[in-house]
This record gives sequence, C-alpha cells and structure tokens, in this order.
Amino acid sequence: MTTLLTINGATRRFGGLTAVDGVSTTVAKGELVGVIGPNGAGKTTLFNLISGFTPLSAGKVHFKGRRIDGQKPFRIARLGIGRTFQNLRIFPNMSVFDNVSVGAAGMLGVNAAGAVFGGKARSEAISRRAWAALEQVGLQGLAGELAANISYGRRKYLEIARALAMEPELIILDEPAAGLNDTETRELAAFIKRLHGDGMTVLLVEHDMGLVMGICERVVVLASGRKIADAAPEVVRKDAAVLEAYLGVEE
Amino acid sequence: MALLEVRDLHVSMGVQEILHGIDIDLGEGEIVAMLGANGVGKTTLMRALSGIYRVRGGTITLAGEDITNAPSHTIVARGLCQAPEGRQIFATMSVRENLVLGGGPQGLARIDEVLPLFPILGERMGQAAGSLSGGEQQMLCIARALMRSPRVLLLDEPSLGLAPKLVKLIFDLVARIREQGVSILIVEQNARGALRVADRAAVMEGGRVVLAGPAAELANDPRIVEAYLGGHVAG
Amino acid sequence: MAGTSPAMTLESVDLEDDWHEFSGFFGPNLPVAMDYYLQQLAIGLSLGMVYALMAIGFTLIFGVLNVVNFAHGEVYTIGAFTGLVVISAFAPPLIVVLLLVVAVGALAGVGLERIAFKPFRRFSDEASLKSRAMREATLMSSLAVSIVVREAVEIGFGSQFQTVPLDRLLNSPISLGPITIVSGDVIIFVVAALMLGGLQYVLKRTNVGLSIRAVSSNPLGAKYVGINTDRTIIWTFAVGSMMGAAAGILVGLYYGAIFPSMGFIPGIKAFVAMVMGGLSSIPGAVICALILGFSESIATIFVPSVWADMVAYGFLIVTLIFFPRGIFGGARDRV
Amino acid sequence: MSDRLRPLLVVAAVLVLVLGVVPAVLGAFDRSYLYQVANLALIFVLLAASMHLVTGVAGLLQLGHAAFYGVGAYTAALLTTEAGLSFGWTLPLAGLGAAFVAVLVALPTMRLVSIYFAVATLGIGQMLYLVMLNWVPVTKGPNGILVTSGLTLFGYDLSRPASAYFVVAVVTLASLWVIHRLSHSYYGNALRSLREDDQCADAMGLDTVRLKIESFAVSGFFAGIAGALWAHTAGYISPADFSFPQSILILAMVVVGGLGSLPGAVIGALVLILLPEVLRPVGDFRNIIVGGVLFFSILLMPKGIIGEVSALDLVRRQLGGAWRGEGTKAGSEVGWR
Amino acid sequence: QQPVVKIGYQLPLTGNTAQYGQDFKNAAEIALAKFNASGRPFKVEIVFEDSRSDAKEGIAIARKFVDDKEIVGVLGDFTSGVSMASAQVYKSAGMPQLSQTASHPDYAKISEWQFRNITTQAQEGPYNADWMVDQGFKKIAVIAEQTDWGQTVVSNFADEVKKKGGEVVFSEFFNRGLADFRPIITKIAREKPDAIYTGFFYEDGAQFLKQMKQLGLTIPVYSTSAAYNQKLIELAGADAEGMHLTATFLPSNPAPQVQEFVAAWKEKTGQAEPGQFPAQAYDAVNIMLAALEKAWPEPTREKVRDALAATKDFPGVTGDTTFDAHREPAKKLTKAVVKGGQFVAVAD
Ligand SMILES: Nc1ncnc2c1ncn2[C@@H]1O[C@H](COP(=O)(O)OP(=O)(O)OP(=O)(O)O)[C@@H](O)[C@H]1O
Ligand SMILES: Nc1ncnc2c1ncn2[C@@H]1O[C@H](COP(=O)(O)OP(=O)(O)OP(=O)(O)O)[C@@H](O)[C@H]1O
Ligand SMILES: CC(C)C[C@H](N)C(=O)O
Ligand SMILES: [Mg+2]
Ligand SMILES: [Mg+2]
Repeated sequence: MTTLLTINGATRRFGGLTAVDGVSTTVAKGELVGVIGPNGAGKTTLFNLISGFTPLSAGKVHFKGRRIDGQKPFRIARLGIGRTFQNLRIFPNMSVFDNVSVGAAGMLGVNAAGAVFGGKARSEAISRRAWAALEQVGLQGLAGELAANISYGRRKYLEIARALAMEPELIILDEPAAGLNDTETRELAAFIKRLHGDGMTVLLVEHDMGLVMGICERVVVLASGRKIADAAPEVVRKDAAVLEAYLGVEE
Repeated sequence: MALLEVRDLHVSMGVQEILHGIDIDLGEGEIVAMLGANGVGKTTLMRALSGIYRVRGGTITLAGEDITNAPSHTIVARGLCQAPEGRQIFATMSVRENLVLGGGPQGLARIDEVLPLFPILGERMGQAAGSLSGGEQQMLCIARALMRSPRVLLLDEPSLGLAPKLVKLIFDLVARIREQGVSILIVEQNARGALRVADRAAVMEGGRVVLAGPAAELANDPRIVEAYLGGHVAG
Repeated sequence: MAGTSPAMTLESVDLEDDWHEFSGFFGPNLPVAMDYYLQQLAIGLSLGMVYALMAIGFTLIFGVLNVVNFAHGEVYTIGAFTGLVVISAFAPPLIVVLLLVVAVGALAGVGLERIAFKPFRRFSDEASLKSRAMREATLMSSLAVSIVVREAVEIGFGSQFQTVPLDRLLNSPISLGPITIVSGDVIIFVVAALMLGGLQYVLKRTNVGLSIRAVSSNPLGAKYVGINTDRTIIWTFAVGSMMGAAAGILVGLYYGAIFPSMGFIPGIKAFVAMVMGGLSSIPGAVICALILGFSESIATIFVPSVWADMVAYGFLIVTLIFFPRGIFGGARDRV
Repeated sequence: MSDRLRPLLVVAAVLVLVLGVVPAVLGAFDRSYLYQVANLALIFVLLAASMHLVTGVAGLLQLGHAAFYGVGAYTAALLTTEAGLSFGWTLPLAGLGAAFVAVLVALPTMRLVSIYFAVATLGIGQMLYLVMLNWVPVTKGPNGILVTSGLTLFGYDLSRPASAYFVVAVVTLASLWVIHRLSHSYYGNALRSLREDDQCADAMGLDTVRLKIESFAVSGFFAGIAGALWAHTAGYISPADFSFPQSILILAMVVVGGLGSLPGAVIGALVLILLPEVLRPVGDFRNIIVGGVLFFSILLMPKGIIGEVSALDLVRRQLGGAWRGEGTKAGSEVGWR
Repeated sequence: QQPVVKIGYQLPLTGNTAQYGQDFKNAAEIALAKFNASGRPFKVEIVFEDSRSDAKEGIAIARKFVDDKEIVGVLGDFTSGVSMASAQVYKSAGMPQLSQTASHPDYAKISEWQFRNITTQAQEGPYNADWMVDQGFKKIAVIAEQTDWGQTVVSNFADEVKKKGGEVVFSEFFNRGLADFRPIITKIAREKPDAIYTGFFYEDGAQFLKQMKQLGLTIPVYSTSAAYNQKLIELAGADAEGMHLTATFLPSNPAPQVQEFVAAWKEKTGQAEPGQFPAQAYDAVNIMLAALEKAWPEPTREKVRDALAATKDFPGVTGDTTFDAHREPAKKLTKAVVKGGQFVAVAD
C-alpha cells in the first residue's frame, strides 16, 4: 500500500488557543479514514491545514510524497485533493450543472484564449466529467435547476459531486451526514462505500457514529486538538479515553 | 385551547406554494416533534411561525392571540423564540454579545442558567462567533434562544453538527426545559432522539402533514420506522 | 491684517511693508520652514476633519446595510441648501440653523430609506440574498435617487454657487502661534468629535447600538432575536443622514461654497476613508479621513497640487495592499 | 427548427439587423445624427459588455472602468498623432495598451474582495484620470488631443458617419462575440464561481488570482478598443471624457440591463444612451426623467431587464451554446458547448 | 409671413456648468428678441440644445445641427473640449461655428469654419504681464486652473514676464472646483512673490481670495477677464477688494449698446449685472446675426462663414470685434480693479 497523505506534527494556533496540536498520521491510497472528536476538537481546522486554507503553525503535510503545506489551496486541489465544507458552500446563483462543472474546469484548466478559440474537445471533456459526477450522486434530473432552489439534502450531494468532478485522488468530506435523517444517512453511507469501493481514498469527519463505525477502516480521534486514538473502529469504540471525551456512555 | 395553534397554513415562495395547509397544536408544556425528509417544508413552517416568511392563508394563534403575519419582533416579544436552521448567529460579534442579544431586554439575566449547559461557550465568551467551530456555533444558537426564557421554543434541527455526547445532552435538555413549562416544537432529522423526548409527533411530506399522533405510537409505526428510523424499531 | 486691504490699489502698495507683514505671518521666532510645515499640517487636519464629518454618517449607514448609499452626498447637499434657505429666510443663530438642518436631514434619510432601500428587502429568498445583482441594485437605486435630487436642486436653485451671507461664514481667522486656523475649524472639530464620541457611546454601550450592530452583522439573525430590524434601519438612516446634513451646512458655511454637486467630492473621499478604515469602524473612517486630508496637504508641499489626489489615492492602494480589509477591518470569515 | 440551424439563424439575424436593417432604416432618414447616436450607442454597448465580464460575471465591482476606456483612447490618439499610425494599427494597440495597464494595476489589488476591490478600482480610475489630466508632456493634459486621422482602413477614409457606423458595428460585434464566448463557456462558469464564493472556487483548483487578473485584462482590452473607436470617430479627446461619472454611467448600464447578463448589458447601454437623446425635446427636465426611469426600472426589475438566469437560458437555447447531458430528456440543456 | 433663418446653439443647460449655459441662453434670447423686433426682412430662430458639457452629447448635437438643412450657423459650445469635439463635425460638414468662450489655442485652427469672439491668452497674457511688470513687480507667482485655458494663461503670461525681465517664482495649476486652496496659498507664500497672477473663474476665484485673506496673506492679486463676474464680489465680499484684472466688458461702460444690454439683462433675469461670459454670448449671437444679415437673401453656410470671416469692427458690448485671418478676435482690453464692491476701470 502506498502512502498518499502524511501529516507530521501538524499544529495550528489561534492566539492563545491551540486548535490542532501536533497531530501526525498517514493515509494510504484507497483507505477510508474517519476523523471524530468533540465539537471544537480541531477536525475542521485539520482539514483546512491539509487543503491549504489555514497555514500551519508547525509541522508538515505531504501528499504523494510532495510537501504541500504552505501551498495555495488551488495548487493543493490540483494535486488531487477534493473537499467539501462543513457549512455547505455551493454557488447559489448558478445551476446545479454549472456548479459541478467548476470542479471539472478547475482540474482540466480553463483560460481565456481556450474559451474563445479553443475547439470543443476541452469543453466536452469538462461536460462529460461534470455529468458523470452528477450521475454518480444521482442529481442529473436537477441539472438545470438553480442551486439555491434545491433542498438541503441535495445540496450535500451537489457539493460532493462538485468535488468528484475534480476526479481527485483523495476526497475530504466534512460532516456530510449532518442534517440528513437516518434513511438518508444510510444512503450516504452506501454511497461513500461505493466510492471507496471504486478506489477512492476518503477522509471523513462525522459525528454520526453509525456512519463512521459502519464504513471506516480506521478512525482517528481528536480531542482538544490532540490525537487521542488512531485505530480500527472496533478498537476506538472501546477506548476509554474516547468514550470519556467523545462518545459518552451509550445506552 | 393549545398554546400555539396553527390552522390551515399556506406559505408560498414566489409563485410556488410550499406549505399547503398545515394544522398543528402545541399544548402548554408539550413537546411536539416534526419529522420529514429534506425539502418537505419543515423549515418553511418554522420561519412562518417566527414571522420571517409571509403567510398566504390560514392563522397562527399564540396563547389566544392572533400572530398571523405579525412582525417577527412582536412574536419574539410574546415569548416565541427559535433556534433557527443555519444558526443565524452574529458572526462578527463576540459570543457574549450574541448571548446579550438573545436575552433581549433581559440582557444577560439568565446567563447563569444557560452557560452551564454549554461550558465550552463559557471559555469562548470573547471570541468572534464566526470563528467558532460548527458545533460550537450550533450550541451558541440554542443558548441564544434560551436566553429569553421563552414560552414557546422552536428548535430547527438542534442536534445538527453536534458530537454524540452533546446530541444526547440536547435531548435531555429539551426534556428539562419542558419541565419549566416551556412548550417546544422541534424539527429533527434524528427522529429517534426526537421521538424519545416528544409527547406527540407529526410527519410532513410535500408541504402537508401526512401523519400525526402520540410520539410513542409513531415510533412503532412501520411507515415511520421504514422511512425515518432506518428500518429498525427504536430502542 | 488691515481691514481695508492695503493692496487695493497699486499706489498704496508699499513693497517693503508687505514684506514685513508677510514674515509676521509666519512668526518672527521660528524658522520659516518649520512654520510652513506646521501650517500645512494644520490645513491637512482641517481638510481631514471636513472629510471625516461626512464619513461618519456614511459609515454608519453602510455599516448597517452593507450597501453603498450613493445618495449620501445629496443628503449633504440638501443639508447645505436647507441651511441656506433658513438663513436667508429668518437669519437665526447657527445652533438653530443646525437643528433645523438636522431635522430635514432626518426626514431626507427616512425618505431615502423608504424609497431606495426598503423596497429591495422584499426579496428574502436565498438566491436573491446572495446575489450580486440584488446588492448592486440597491446601489443603483440610491444612485438614481441621487441623480433626481441633484437635478431637482439644480433646476430649483441653478447650478452656480449660492451666495451665502458673508457674516455667516465660519472663516474668521484665529492665530495659534505660527499657524492660522479659522473659526470653522474649531466648530467642525467640536461637531465631529461630538458625533464620533456620541456614536461610539451609542454603538458600544447601549442596547440600541447593539441592535444596530446585530442588524449589520446578520439581519435575519436579528429578526430571530426579536429586533425590529425595519425600525433599526430607519433610525440608522435618520441618524446617519442627520449627520450628513449637518456636515453639509457646516462645510457649506466653512467654505462658503453651496452648489448642487457639492456632495460629490467629499462623498468620494468619505467612501474611500470608510473603506480604508475597514467599513464598519467609525473611528477607523475618521482616522483615514484625517490621513486623506493630511496626505493632500502634505503632498502639496512636495508635488504640484494637481497631483495631491494622486498621493491620497496612492495611500488608499498601499493601505489596501497591506490591510486588504482596511486598517481596522476584521478578518475574513473562517472556512 | 433543427437545433443546428437555429444558432446559425440567430447569428445571421443579428448580423442582418445590425449591418443591414439598422443602417437601411437610418439611411432612409438621411440624418447623420442618427448614425452618430448609433455609433455612440455601439461604443457604449462595447463598454458595458466589457464591464459585464468583470463586474457581472466575475463579480468584481469595477468603479474605474472609464479610465481604461481613456487609456485606450489616449493610446490610439497618441499613436496616431505622434507615430502616424492609422486606425488599423491603433485599434489593436489601444486594446493591448489598456490591457497592459489593467494587468499592472490588477497585480497589487487582486487579493481584495467585494467593496475593498471596488474602492481600489475607484482609486485606480481616479489616478489614471489624474495622469491623463496632469501628465502634460505626454497626454497634453487638459488640452486634449486632436486626432488627426479619422477612421481609415487600407487607405480608405471611413470617417463619414454612415461608413463609420459599419466600422464601429463590425468591431463591436466581433468584440461581443469574443465576450460572449468568454462568458458563455466553462471559462465563464469559472469566473461566476469567483463571484459566488472565491474561497470555494480556490478549493476546486481554480487559480482565482490569475482568473481575476485575466478577466480584468480582457475587460480592459475591450474598454481600450472602445476608446480607440471613440478617439477616431470623435476626432478630439480630453480627460473629461473618461472621468468617474462615465464609469458610473457604464455601471448603471450593466446593472439596469441585468448584472451577469450579456444581452442585458447590451440593452442597458442602448437604453441609457438612447433615452437621453429621445428625451431631448423635454429640455431641462430630461435628466430627472432619466434618473426616474433608472429608479423605476431597478425597483421593478432589480435583477435587470434581462436577468442573468434568463439570459443564460436564452443563450443556451437560441445560440446553441448548450451541451446536452447524455441522460437528459430532450430540450433540457445544461452545460456549455 | 416672414422667412425664417435658423441657427443652432449648443450649450450646457444642465449639469455642473449649467449656470453658464443658462446665462448664455438668456443673453442669446435678449439679442434675438431685439433682432427679430427690428423689422429685418427675415426672422431668426435659435435652436438650443443641451450638451451638459459632455463631448459625446456635443458631437451628437453637432450632427443634429448639420443634418438640419435650415441651420446655417452654430454658436457654442461652452468648454473648449466640447467645442473642439463638435468642431470635427462642423469641419467635415462645412458649418460655421462661433464659440463665445472656447479658448483652447488650437480651436480656431481646426478649420476655416471655426470662429471665436473671446480674447485668447495670446493677447491677454502679455497684456497683463506688461501691466504687472510695469507696476514694478519682479517676482510673480502664477496659478491657473488645470484646463486647456489655464495652460495658456500660464504659458502666455510667463513668456512675456521673462521677456520683460521679471521672474516667475512659482507656477502651478489646480483642479477646477478645488475646495481648499490653502495648501497652495501657503506654498505660494513661502516663495514670497511680489504679486500673484491667477487664471480662474469666479467660483474658484472667490474661494482663493477668501482663503488667502484667512491666512493673512496680502499680496496683490491679478487675474484675467474670466474672473470678471459680479458674483465674485458677492461670494468673496471684502476679500475681493483690490483684485486687479483685465476686462473687455464693463457694465458701467456708458456705450449705448452696453447700457441697453445691461438693462435688458436685469429685466429679463432679475439678476444683478451680467458678467463677462453672458456678454461674450450676447456679442457672439449678434455677430452671427450680423453675418446672417450680410449673407441675406441667400444665407447658405458658406456665405455665413464668409460673412463671419469678414466681421470687422463689430461694435459689441465687449468691445469691437474683428476676426483676423485665423478667425481669432482682437479686442481692446480694459484694466479694472475691485473697489468698494464694484469693478471699476483703472486708468492706464
Ligand atoms: N479563525 C479562528 N480563530 C479563533 N479560533 C478558531 C478559529 N478557527 C477555529 N478556532 C477554534 O479552534 C477550535 C477548533 O475548531 P474546529 O472547527 O477545527 O473544530 P471541529 O473539530 O471541526 O468542531 P466541530 O465538530 O464543532 O465542527 C474551536 O474551538 C474554534 O473555536
Ligand atoms: N426561498 C425559497 N425560494 C424557493 N424555494 C424555496 C425557498 N425556501 C424553500 N424553498 C423550497 O421549499 C421546499 C421546502 O424547504 P424547507 O427548507 O422548508 O425544507 P425542510 O423540510 O426544512 O428541509 P431540510 O430538512 O433540508 O431542512 C424545498 O423544496 C425548497 O426548495
Ligand atoms: C474652461 C472652460 C469652461 C472655458 C474656457 N474658456 C475654455 O475654453 O474651455
Ligand atoms: Mg468542524
Ligand atoms: Mg430545514
């Protein structure tokens, strides 16, 4: 198994607060890793460190053997990291299809000269990718709809589709199941599993234990910015520290 | 008569009607859960109740007074508070200021009752609300609604984005608040949790209430189990 | 200075005498160069105060609605013309003029809000709230109102400078050691300081201020906590426009220049100062207005005055390069 | 109608209208005034369209557009008077000159967002205006420049309003075609995503800074082209033609027509140039009326006469710009071809 | 029914410079009424069009005038910029254009169709330079507005001063409508000039004079005829006292045409005495009318042009106007000073 992502002593401070504190872990190609932890544990911050939205205070991040910390988000994205956001960030005044096309366009590259004089090859490639991503999440029926007009649950899939249209090697999902009901969460779980089955490497933050424990191969637990566990779900589930910090005593 | 009475409520967005005649009763000290898939109009209902959306038809009565299409500030003044979807906190203001605003004329009078529920907020009092983590923002949103000692509390997906420990805490909290005589209307995707604490529940589909009844009954209704509880009967 | 100008006819001009008076102006003791810079600084300060006076109301209104009010300059003009009409009608003392102007300014602000801003709040769907087109629509509606007002004033009064009774001008010189200022500088300083102090107190210390800041931060959220957002917005417009109108008459009397497009240049400068300051910070806007005033007068020392604005705008660009969200602006929302 | 044919027909219709019907009708009146107004309208159509790209599509509120128009006009005028170049040369060079200046000023300001960017462009516009006004040795300052050669192409003098109309119309149409390709394509989608949420676009692998600079430069280029057209058709330029109120006028065109909508920008420009001319008989009140019309149009159609959504739909259907997803039912057109 | 001859007048009737255009219109209407009442064999109609001092409007108006076959001559525009842009149209279409104020050095050079009846700084500058140097001022500061006209104010004046052995110790421009002159005034003061020569209109002039006095500066100020307007004194009050300037028009001039114009003006507008610019417009209209008369009975554009070109010693309110071979006027200049709230002539 080849390592795709290596996080080495990642640290991020905000003033006096250390949101992420010396976290190290690796993600191998094809893995499905869950990240859990109490609210404010630093999960989103960790994702922002990986995708370049927040600079590291200390530590290193490597992707495919290349150091990526300190790089601009779009460069990191182009290396093959797609992401979604905890607070849904779609492009509300664009159609569903156009939203997704941006993911494809970002990876395939667009420029002014190409847009004016270029042949159809590039735009068809973008179209096909975007369409494939939409089909993957089952939104093709809403392709022409304005994104602001579709429901919350579908926006979640839209955001995922947009990341998929990038055809990334690693996809980071920040709380994809938030706001979905149990049935929808199951569908999502199945969807992520399928994605994983197709060879995608997934890094997933989620508070829905059913989802995390059900599909993840490995779970990283953060609390107060520190990694307190990093193991298979069955192990983590019984870890005293994790129970104490995060899960609470289940009935 | 119920504390909050909704009769034949119609709400439209532009030309499109979203709620086609909703009836709900919320009794004194009662908890009612609203279930329904994404996009059926639960949030639209909640917004209409708080006076954010205009009502095209039907009536809303709070403690015998007609509040249909009353401005949102008078509705809040009459004791109907909401922790809305999307949090709607004041991102550029500090956590403390958010809470003061939640308290309205009472200001921070109830801070000592609210803060212990969410100790982490106590540590973040001076921080800009927008820089909080997702879950912290959700806590702030709920805490803010509690600052005013509401008579009717509307919670739109309160457990969204909260860690499991806190989800449990939220539902316990809902039960506790009811003890103080507050009536609660709660919209939840976590149907299991909501049905456990609720007295009654209603299921919405396509802008209508399609099923209503005592929560315990609904929790065992095969249709509910199939659609919202992932096929397993709630424990 | 002699009352009847000695330079009135050539015959009476004694060059030697002139020399004498001239050096007296800069004071006999300080080196001339020093006086010169001090005088330029004093002028820069008073220029800056003039911009600040306008920037305060402008920033207040922007802070609440997050839209540029292109008609603020016209409120300023309305203030000046109201004052002029009042003065020529029954010549009351300045304070009475100010009160009347402020009242008219409040009316203008409320009217403006009703006409140019409120109608656009009827769109509450997400696509509209997040749409650039809707944002720029209010900008345009205020621009359209400003065009109509300016043209109307022009038709009513003509576009020339209005004649201000000379004894009402706020420009009797006051000598402070080597430098000279005028009475208007003092009045403008006091008024601006009062406005700034008052607003800071209201915004930071009172519930009204808290509501205003809440509406500016998240108007929808403000509804959920029971704030009467419409009323808050109207009040803000009323207060901001009162300040704009007061600025108009004060600056009008200060320069003795009242004409229909008088709000244009101070409007631009106030806009620039507000943004340099970080949009929602009134002290920030005031400080940046002072910086703009200073940079204009100081620039004149070193370059021809036609280039002075170049320095002021250069300052703007440099500021924004180093502080992309203004000097006192907050950070961007976290991802 | 066959889907292949329709776009061709639409293009043909536009060409016939602009290059056939309009000149024929104007010619029938035998009034050079009408041509003059038409030329002016076309120049402002081009200006509005170029601002549409940066303000409507990429969402960067541009408050200094007239300055780039001016840079183009000055480049053309100076190349004509100082270097003796004819219109055939000055036209592209004016565009390039304006684009060059646009890139220069874009470099330091592209990190700015929203109103901060708007004010930066306002400042830059004013600075460029001050340069035109005060850099007397080069720009002749307030004296302006008498442009000695009018519209000449391949040695033919095309300065008469009627022939100038064709030159202006062809240049404007060609430019509109380019702007159409840019805004109605995946490139346009990328720019729109900047407008909607630039951080998110960044996460999609878009080099947001480069895109902003690029769109700014292209927009500057076409403003420069418009400037060259103005310089050669007017014959005399001075800084006043490129001052801040002109920027606001162009912005008003784009907003009234529909921010984000290219057909809207075109219509907005036509309305705001033609309306004051039509209202001439009204006398002193005409500008009040223009202001009133502006106000009511915004009030009733805040998203513009042709809003972005309907404009995109129109282009997709009528101009055959749409790419059809494999699984879609016939007629549901989505992406860009 | 008398035949009617039409002329066009393009001028700013709205916008920032509307006050000037409105004045021109009043002056033109006075001149026209008098002409039409005087029993000539034809009547004249003036078509006024509002250019807003905007070149793009000016050009459209020019086209409109050119299209109207009945229009045989055009007056205006106000600013040189708009006049010159419009002049391109008149040049190519062959329409005589007479501007009452355009003072750009190249304006009349555009073609044989452009005329102006305002004195240029080529005449006024040296005249004032001589005047000032003769008064014994050696070190002179010069400021002027940053317009084409202001440029000529400075250059023509400075050349002559140097020739006469004087020294221009300071020379700067300012943007029109500058609110605060104090930074420049302070800067001027540092150069310690003997006198200041200024190129401004009355609004800027009033601001300058007031602020100069505020700063306690008492250096003699000289200016051009452009500052000649009663409003200058209204706006600046006592601070205007002692300002010297040249004029071609003095309302106090006892010449009958002047007194007639002043009286008609007061009656029509209800304002005080007319300033320099309305007088310019009044003369321009009359010169045009005289040219029409000369061209009658067949007033074609060519004939009107030729008639204009032949204008010699036309007795206007701004003095006698003769167009030289370059269609430039030469006028007699008068020296004036503000004294007791009035412009009064200064004996040479
Ligand atoms: N820009 C910032 N400024 C100050 N504090 C910040 C900032 N960003 C994050 N924090 C703090 O860092 C901590 C970690 O935040 P983060 O969003 O990573 O948590 P999280 O694990 O994603 O939580 P949740 O599950 O609630 O989303 C929080 O306590 C938050 O308040
Ligand atoms: N402003 C709006 N404009 C147009 N349509 C809207 C608007 N708001 C809501 N809708 C539509 O109304 C329907 C109901 O939306 P609502 O947000 O009430 O659903 P919900 O039940 O709360 O769903 P969720 O579980 O996703 O929060 C959806 O189909 C949505 O697309
Ligand atoms: C500046 C203008 C208004 C007038 C000046 N005489 C000119 O020729 O332009
Ligand atoms: Mg998070
Ligand atoms: Mg909802």
